[in-house]
Amino acid sequence: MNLMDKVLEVKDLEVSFFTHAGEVKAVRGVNFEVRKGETLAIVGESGSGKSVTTQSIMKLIPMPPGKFVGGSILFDGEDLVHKSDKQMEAIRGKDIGMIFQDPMTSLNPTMKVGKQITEGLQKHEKISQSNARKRAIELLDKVGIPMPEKRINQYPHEFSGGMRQRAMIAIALATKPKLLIADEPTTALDVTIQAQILELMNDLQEEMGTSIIFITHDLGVVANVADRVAVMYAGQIIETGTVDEIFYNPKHPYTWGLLGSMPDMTTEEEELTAIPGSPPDLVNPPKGDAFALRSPYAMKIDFEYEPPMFQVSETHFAKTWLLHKDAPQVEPPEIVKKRMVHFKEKQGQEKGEPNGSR
Amino acid sequence: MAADREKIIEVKNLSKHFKTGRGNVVKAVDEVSFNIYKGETFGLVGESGSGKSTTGRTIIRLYEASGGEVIFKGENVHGKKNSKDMLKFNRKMQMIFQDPYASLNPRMTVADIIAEGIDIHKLAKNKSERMEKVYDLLVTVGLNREHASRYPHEFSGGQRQRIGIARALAVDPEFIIADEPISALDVSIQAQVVNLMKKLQKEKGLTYLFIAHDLSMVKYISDRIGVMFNGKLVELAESDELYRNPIHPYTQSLLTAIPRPDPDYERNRKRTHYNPKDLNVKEEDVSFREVTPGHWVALTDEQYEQVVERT
Amino acid sequence: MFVYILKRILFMFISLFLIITATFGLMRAAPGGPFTGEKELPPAIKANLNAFYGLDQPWYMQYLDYLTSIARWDFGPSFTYKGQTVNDLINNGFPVSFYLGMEAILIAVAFGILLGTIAALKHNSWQDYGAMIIAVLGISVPSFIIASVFQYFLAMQLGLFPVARWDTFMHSVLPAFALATTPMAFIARLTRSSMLEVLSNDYIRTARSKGIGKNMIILRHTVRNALLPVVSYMGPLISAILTGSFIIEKIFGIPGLGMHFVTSITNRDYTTIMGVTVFFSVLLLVSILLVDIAYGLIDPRIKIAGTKGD
Amino acid sequence: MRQDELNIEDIPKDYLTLVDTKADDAEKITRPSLSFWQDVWRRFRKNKLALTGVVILILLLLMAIIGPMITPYDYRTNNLQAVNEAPSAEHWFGTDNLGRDVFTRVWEGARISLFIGFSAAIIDLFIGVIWGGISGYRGGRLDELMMRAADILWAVPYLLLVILLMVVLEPGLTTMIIAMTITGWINMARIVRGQVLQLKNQEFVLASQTLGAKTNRIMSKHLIPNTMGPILITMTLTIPNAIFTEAFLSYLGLGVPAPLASWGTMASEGLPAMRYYPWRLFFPATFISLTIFAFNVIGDGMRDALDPKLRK
Amino acid sequence: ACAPGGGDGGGEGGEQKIRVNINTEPFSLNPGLANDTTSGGVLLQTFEGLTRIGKDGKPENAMAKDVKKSEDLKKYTFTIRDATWSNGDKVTAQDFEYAWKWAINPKNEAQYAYQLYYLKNGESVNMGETPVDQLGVKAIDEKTLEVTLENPTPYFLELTAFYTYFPVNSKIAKENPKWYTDAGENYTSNGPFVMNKWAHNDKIILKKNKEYWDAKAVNLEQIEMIMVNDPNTELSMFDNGELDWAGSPMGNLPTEAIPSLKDEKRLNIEPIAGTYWYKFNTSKKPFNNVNIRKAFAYSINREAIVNNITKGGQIPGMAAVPPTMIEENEKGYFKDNEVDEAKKLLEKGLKEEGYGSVADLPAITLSYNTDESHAKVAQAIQDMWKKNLGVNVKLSNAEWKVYIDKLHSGNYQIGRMGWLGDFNDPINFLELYKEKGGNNDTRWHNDEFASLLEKSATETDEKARLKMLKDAEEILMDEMPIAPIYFYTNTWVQNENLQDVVLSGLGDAQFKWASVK
Ligand SMILES: Nc1ncnc2c1ncn2[C@@H]1O[C@H](COP(=O)(O)OP(=O)(O)OP(=O)(O)O)[C@@H](O)[C@H]1O
Ligand SMILES: Nc1ncnc2c1ncn2[C@@H]1O[C@H](COP(=O)(O)OP(=O)(O)OP(=O)(O)O)[C@@H](O)[C@H]1O
Ligand SMILES: [Mg+2]
Ligand SMILES: [Mg+2]
Repeated sequence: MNLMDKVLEVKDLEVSFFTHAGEVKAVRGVNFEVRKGETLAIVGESGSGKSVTTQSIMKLIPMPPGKFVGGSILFDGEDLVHKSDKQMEAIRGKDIGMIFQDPMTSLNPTMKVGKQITEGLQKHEKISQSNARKRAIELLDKVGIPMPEKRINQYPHEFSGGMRQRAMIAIALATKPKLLIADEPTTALDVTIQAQILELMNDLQEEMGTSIIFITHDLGVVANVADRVAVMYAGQIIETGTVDEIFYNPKHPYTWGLLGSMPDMTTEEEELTAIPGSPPDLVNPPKGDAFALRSPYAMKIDFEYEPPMFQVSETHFAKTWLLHKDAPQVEPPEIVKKRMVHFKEKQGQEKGEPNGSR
Repeated sequence: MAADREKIIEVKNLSKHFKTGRGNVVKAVDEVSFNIYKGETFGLVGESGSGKSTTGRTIIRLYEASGGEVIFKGENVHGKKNSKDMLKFNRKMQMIFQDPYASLNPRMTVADIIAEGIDIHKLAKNKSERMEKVYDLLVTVGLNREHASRYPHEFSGGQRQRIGIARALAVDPEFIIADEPISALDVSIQAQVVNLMKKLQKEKGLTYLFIAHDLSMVKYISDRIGVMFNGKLVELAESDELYRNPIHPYTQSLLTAIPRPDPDYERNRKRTHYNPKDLNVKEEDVSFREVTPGHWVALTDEQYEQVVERT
Repeated sequence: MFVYILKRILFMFISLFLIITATFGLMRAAPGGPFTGEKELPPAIKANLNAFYGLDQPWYMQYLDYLTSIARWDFGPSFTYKGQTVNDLINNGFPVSFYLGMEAILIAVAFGILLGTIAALKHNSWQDYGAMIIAVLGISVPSFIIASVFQYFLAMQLGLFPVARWDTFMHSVLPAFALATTPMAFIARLTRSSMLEVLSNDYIRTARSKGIGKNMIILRHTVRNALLPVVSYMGPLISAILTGSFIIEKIFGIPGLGMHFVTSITNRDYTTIMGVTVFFSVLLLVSILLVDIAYGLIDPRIKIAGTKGD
Repeated sequence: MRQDELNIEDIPKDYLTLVDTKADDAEKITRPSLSFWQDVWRRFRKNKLALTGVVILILLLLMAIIGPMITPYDYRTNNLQAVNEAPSAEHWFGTDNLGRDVFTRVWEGARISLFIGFSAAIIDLFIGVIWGGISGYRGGRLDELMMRAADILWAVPYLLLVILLMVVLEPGLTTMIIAMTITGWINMARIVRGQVLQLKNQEFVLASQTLGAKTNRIMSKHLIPNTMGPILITMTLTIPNAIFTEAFLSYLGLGVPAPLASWGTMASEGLPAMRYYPWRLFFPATFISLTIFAFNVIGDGMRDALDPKLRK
Repeated sequence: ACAPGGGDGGGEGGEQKIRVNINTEPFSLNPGLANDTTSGGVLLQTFEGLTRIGKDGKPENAMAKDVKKSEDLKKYTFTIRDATWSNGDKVTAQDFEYAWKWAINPKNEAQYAYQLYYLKNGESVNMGETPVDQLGVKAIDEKTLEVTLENPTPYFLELTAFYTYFPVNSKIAKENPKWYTDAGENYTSNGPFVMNKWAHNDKIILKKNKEYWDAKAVNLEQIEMIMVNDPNTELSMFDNGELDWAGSPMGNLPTEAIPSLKDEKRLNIEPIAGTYWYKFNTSKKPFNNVNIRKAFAYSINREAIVNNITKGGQIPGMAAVPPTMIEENEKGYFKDNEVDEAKKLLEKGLKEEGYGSVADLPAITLSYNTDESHAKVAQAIQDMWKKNLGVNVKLSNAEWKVYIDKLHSGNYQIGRMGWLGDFNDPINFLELYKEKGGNNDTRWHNDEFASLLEKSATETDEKARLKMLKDAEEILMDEMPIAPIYFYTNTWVQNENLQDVVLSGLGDAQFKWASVK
């Protein structure tokens, strides 16, 4: 892949919130990049810093209490961290669009939907009222909302959840951004509507060549949309790789836990492999490997030293001591083992027919 | 095979209509009938707003039914009852709520939350017995004694949901309605709750009405599943049967929409869309009928014949 | 909607009836009558007066009389001001009170919202604390002290405004401000807290993500939503400002209606008490209804009819 | 990062052995256990402004107790030879129109005003919360009935009510508190009702209902504790209101009889003297403002400290 | 009134216009209906009775050109002067007859009808027992008015200057019964000024009456009477040049301002016919005892009160009738602040009533109607009684009507009251205590006192009559059902260019002769 294709590069990003309780280290040294036209999925449990990371890119973190502690965010080669609010206003909505988690609360309840779509357009493009309106109708139509001429004059509460989320997508796409950040866009929706929206985003991406950062903790959704996956835990990326590598050859015990906890339609009576316990406190992050306390594969070193990113393949990295050459060979859970077998088979096939992505 | 099992709940033609402004009526639940047998898990799925929660809440009488009846162990729940009967009923039937944040009072300790049922039903003779019960319940749901004096905000979602379960268990219910107990949880901790519910069912012989819109989880936990659409029950079958042989087009679309953590599968997935308008079916023509034993579907006569022919 | 308003109007009549009844009862139970004075009137004169005003009738007849005449919006002659009817008093006084009240409400709303908005936007900065101190002063210093302070400093020392009376617009400035300070302070506090709440809403983030500038966001996205609590405060405020203007009217010598609200009671001017109470009650009830309707207009989610029970 | 100190290539063997993590450990909460109120207090303490408010209030209360004792004067003995004297070493806050020491009277008045402020707030709180709570929770007809009753009470001329009370009851603190209570609670009831309407469909309330809880329990355990924020804000407004209503009622003859005077009375009496003897207005008015300032910042602080959104 | 600074701005370059404050809306500007000082203050400028209180404080002929009294002082024959109403109509004897009969007619709501009870059959007509035409007033012809009285009333010519005795333009009043509710064509008057505008609750504008018979004497072209019922505002407006007069008799000065006004030598003080007193409820223990009453009355330091509290030049009151009526009363019947005597009296009284000592005396309640200045005086006296007698006194105040009700029903121990003379004669003060009921809240009665007053009514000899009244007053002061505190004064500041405003002993202001320099 061509290095020039990088749309976004996040380096050693550290973001903290300074609260009454102390410094919440929400993002603790995150590195990733997004290339043109690809979809990067970020997964991880609630509170692991997914939203903070992506909102940092847009500089939408409330400051105070939020603060950039370190690192840089290179967008088109420019560091966003040091940009002023005014400068960011020109980038937000134009070059980077964002879809938020909760369609129920992310739209202004007292503003007509059409207005909410055209607002950003009118800000970034010199466009007349009536043209903006036309564009809004087009956009609503494109995201699959019937009778858009009528719908633009309605208020969000007159839309169903799915429709609201589509309206959000229309808002984000209105200015054809280079990078689209979708923060759990389907979590609140039911599966049928979720599927519709995923299809829609896929179509739009193909049409416009947008890069997407897609946040979710639903691995099913990830499997559907992602080219590459980053798994976050306690403010850090603990594993990253192509979608196949993460799903069929995961290396981090947390990723194993994630995969194990989702039944698929074939899962029978056996117990689901739950990840026990609760996420670590980010005010006093645990020493060593943050996941150690909840991991059945914890080693003594995990409680002392933070693991480095071990490279598994050209595209696959994982942050666990288990990958150390001297570490004991552990048995991943059954489900994961099955997946690994599948991966080996796949790799075998791929040698025959290279570059077998979609 | 179902006939000889003991019915714990019979829902007969249950309706719940809400009056909204301008004289409109929302038929949130419209003539729904089903039975739940002792010891089983009955899953209820359907799209958002299809009336699942309303069904559950009407069964436990958080809402008064607009029509039909709910018979719990032979007694009509919605019959006129004095407060003593209601109390007894409240002990036998309990509910676990969707939102682990909204369903625990942020200003009460975990012990007080769990003991609320004990206090209301006076199940403990004294303070120490009450606390013993609370500790037992905490252990039952996989938490520990120290958690009793803490406040909900100190817990993660999964832990909170388990506290909610402990609260429901405190009064020793026989039947629990779980209204999307996992939807608001992060996938990685959903399993915690589901495992716990299964374990409790085994140990205490509980019966569940499990409401969700995610078929994969429902299928995993349920014995039988009902599918709701727009206030009506459109299909009901044993879970394997429903998965193998979905008949109603909505069920089909639901099943094909479930994303799986499997990129290869996802790449090749074909989704069936369901739009009731496409089908051109008049609502009056549709009735709920048994296609194969234990498998019920809302169909018109015509469709029914087609289906019967197929099988 | 229409049916709802009709229903509310029906309720208004019931409330009004109860208010009239309660006021009548209280009024008659209060010691002293309209003709009680230092020098007790000769019995003959008292009897004449009672006959003249119908006070010699049994109480229920008087009560029915009041009810029927109130139904005709005829409040009868004033006991105190001979030859003037209560309707005259209201017709003369209300426009003045209304003008003053509206000016005060305008000031209170405009400055209150401004102050509250600034405080919310500069949360925990000196602007916030400054606005907060102004608000606290406004709440803790009652209007009559403010009025005297204004009068002394702004009118007498600086000569910016006339000291008192009701004539030109300039005459209305000081009383309106004096009347407005407390509600202004309260509105500022309300606005601040609801603004803070609105600013923490997800849709503000959405707006920012579109690249909308700070000021635009406030203008388009927050004010309208933050206004709801202010609007719900408006109902009681309107009536409070109109009835509470007594002291301000007294200090500034303004011929408003607020004065009658108090003097009619101290004079035991029965007809005026009833008339003014009925008038203000109607005002209160109507403004509460209007506020409820305005609610629906400001927030499209609220269907006014759907607010009560199910 | 610690691994710098560690030679990745050569990690001691025993470091790379699995250890048994107990399931119990996984559920461990690393934060120290704080009760809800401890937590509130912890956050409240961080709020400098609110703490200032507490300090001011404590000082005021303290002075109300000892203030009158630290001067050689009492609050009522006249000294017609020394009327309206400006503040001096002898009379720190000057004297009033009967030659009484304003300092002594201010602190004597503090007792009344603070007592009135507190008790009015507490009583209004009590009635308002119960009335608004029941009205909001029960809803329907009862709600309509209760709120209309409040409207009516609000519309009936207050002065008439007070005059009648004056006849029926002996003047004094109790009567005054009754008089203030008649309409004082209405605001509170309205606010609480609004909150309860929002809260009553929360799942934790429903949960309590399914457990068979009665209105009483739901109100006291669930609804009211969760309305504390707005209740506190309303209370901070009740207090100044009470202080001046007291002055008004005393003026009408319903309250504490002269020569006892509250801050409100002293301020009202001092007002006409503003141009000539400003200290007679300045001191009581300042202390009223200080009290209200203190209550406001404490209220704000409490609200922030109680806000579940800020709690994580 | 030669004050440096202040009160300038007034009549703008000698223009004959002034602005005064009358506090409130007058209750009625129909002389027959008026019953308050505000109305009186306006009517005095616009109407004119048979007599007018002259610059010297004595009644002089006004509408009457000539008065003839009968021997027994029971019949008065007035000859009406050639005068016209402001619309040009003639003022006739019928206008007087009409006005008086209208006011006494029980069908009309005249509260002050009792002011006409001096006329023959006055009371019985008002009670509806006698037909109205039996009232002792008769217009013999256009110019002759014959008045018959019930009793010889030596001060009758004072009364005819009072507004209830003013005439009314009968032609208009008959046609238009609501003539008095607004300024305009129908509102005609016969005094030096005529009402030009009446903005209710706001202001009244009087213009010089061109038709007035003595128009030559009238200098002012316009009087603007505003209604601002706040003493501070009134003074502020005056200081700001928005008023030419602030303070009594039409308005009020803030007490707190008086010392500084005095220091600036701007303040005018004039005693008036009014007494501020405390009433004892003689029907209740312990004030059924005369010695206790006296003890309380003697132990008040009136000097201190008027100097330090009221400060308006009031005169310490040791008598009931103000010195404007009986000059010697400035000295009074007892000594001010006589503490030793008071103590003795108290001891004696307590013994008589069976109290062991002061400590056994239950706390006394001193009542007053809600008012800043009453409160101050009450607090001072409370302190004096405490210090001088060792008596514990509780204060109790109430809203005016409630207070009146309390006093009238005898539900008090000591109560404040004041009396301002209606007409310039001591009887007006003394007759308040003549009977047990009515206005006599003290419930005190003394046969000798009553019979002295009775006899004075028929006494035609002025000197003898005065002696009787003084004797009566002495009894009153000896029995002490009331403790006088001080005699009222008028205090005001005025534009230094305004001159010749005449204040009567009753405290009324007349602008007839006034002018702006
Ligand atoms: N405004 C804030 N103040 C304090 N802490 C914050 C704030 N916003 C986020 N955090 C903390 O930062 C951490 C990361 O939060 P973030 O929202 O990024 O999680 P997430 O991975 O997006 O979770 P979810 O899946 O629930 O959206 C959390 O511990 C959260 O408590
Ligand atoms: N109290 C209410 N008043 C009016 N309408 C209501 C009320 N409660 C629910 N509804 C309506 O009834 C319908 C069914 O709602 P319900 O909550 O039962 O759906 P659900 O299947 O549980 O949806 P979800 O999956 O989103 O929880 C919806 O259209 C909803 O808007
Ligand atoms: Mg997030
Ligand atoms: Mg639901």
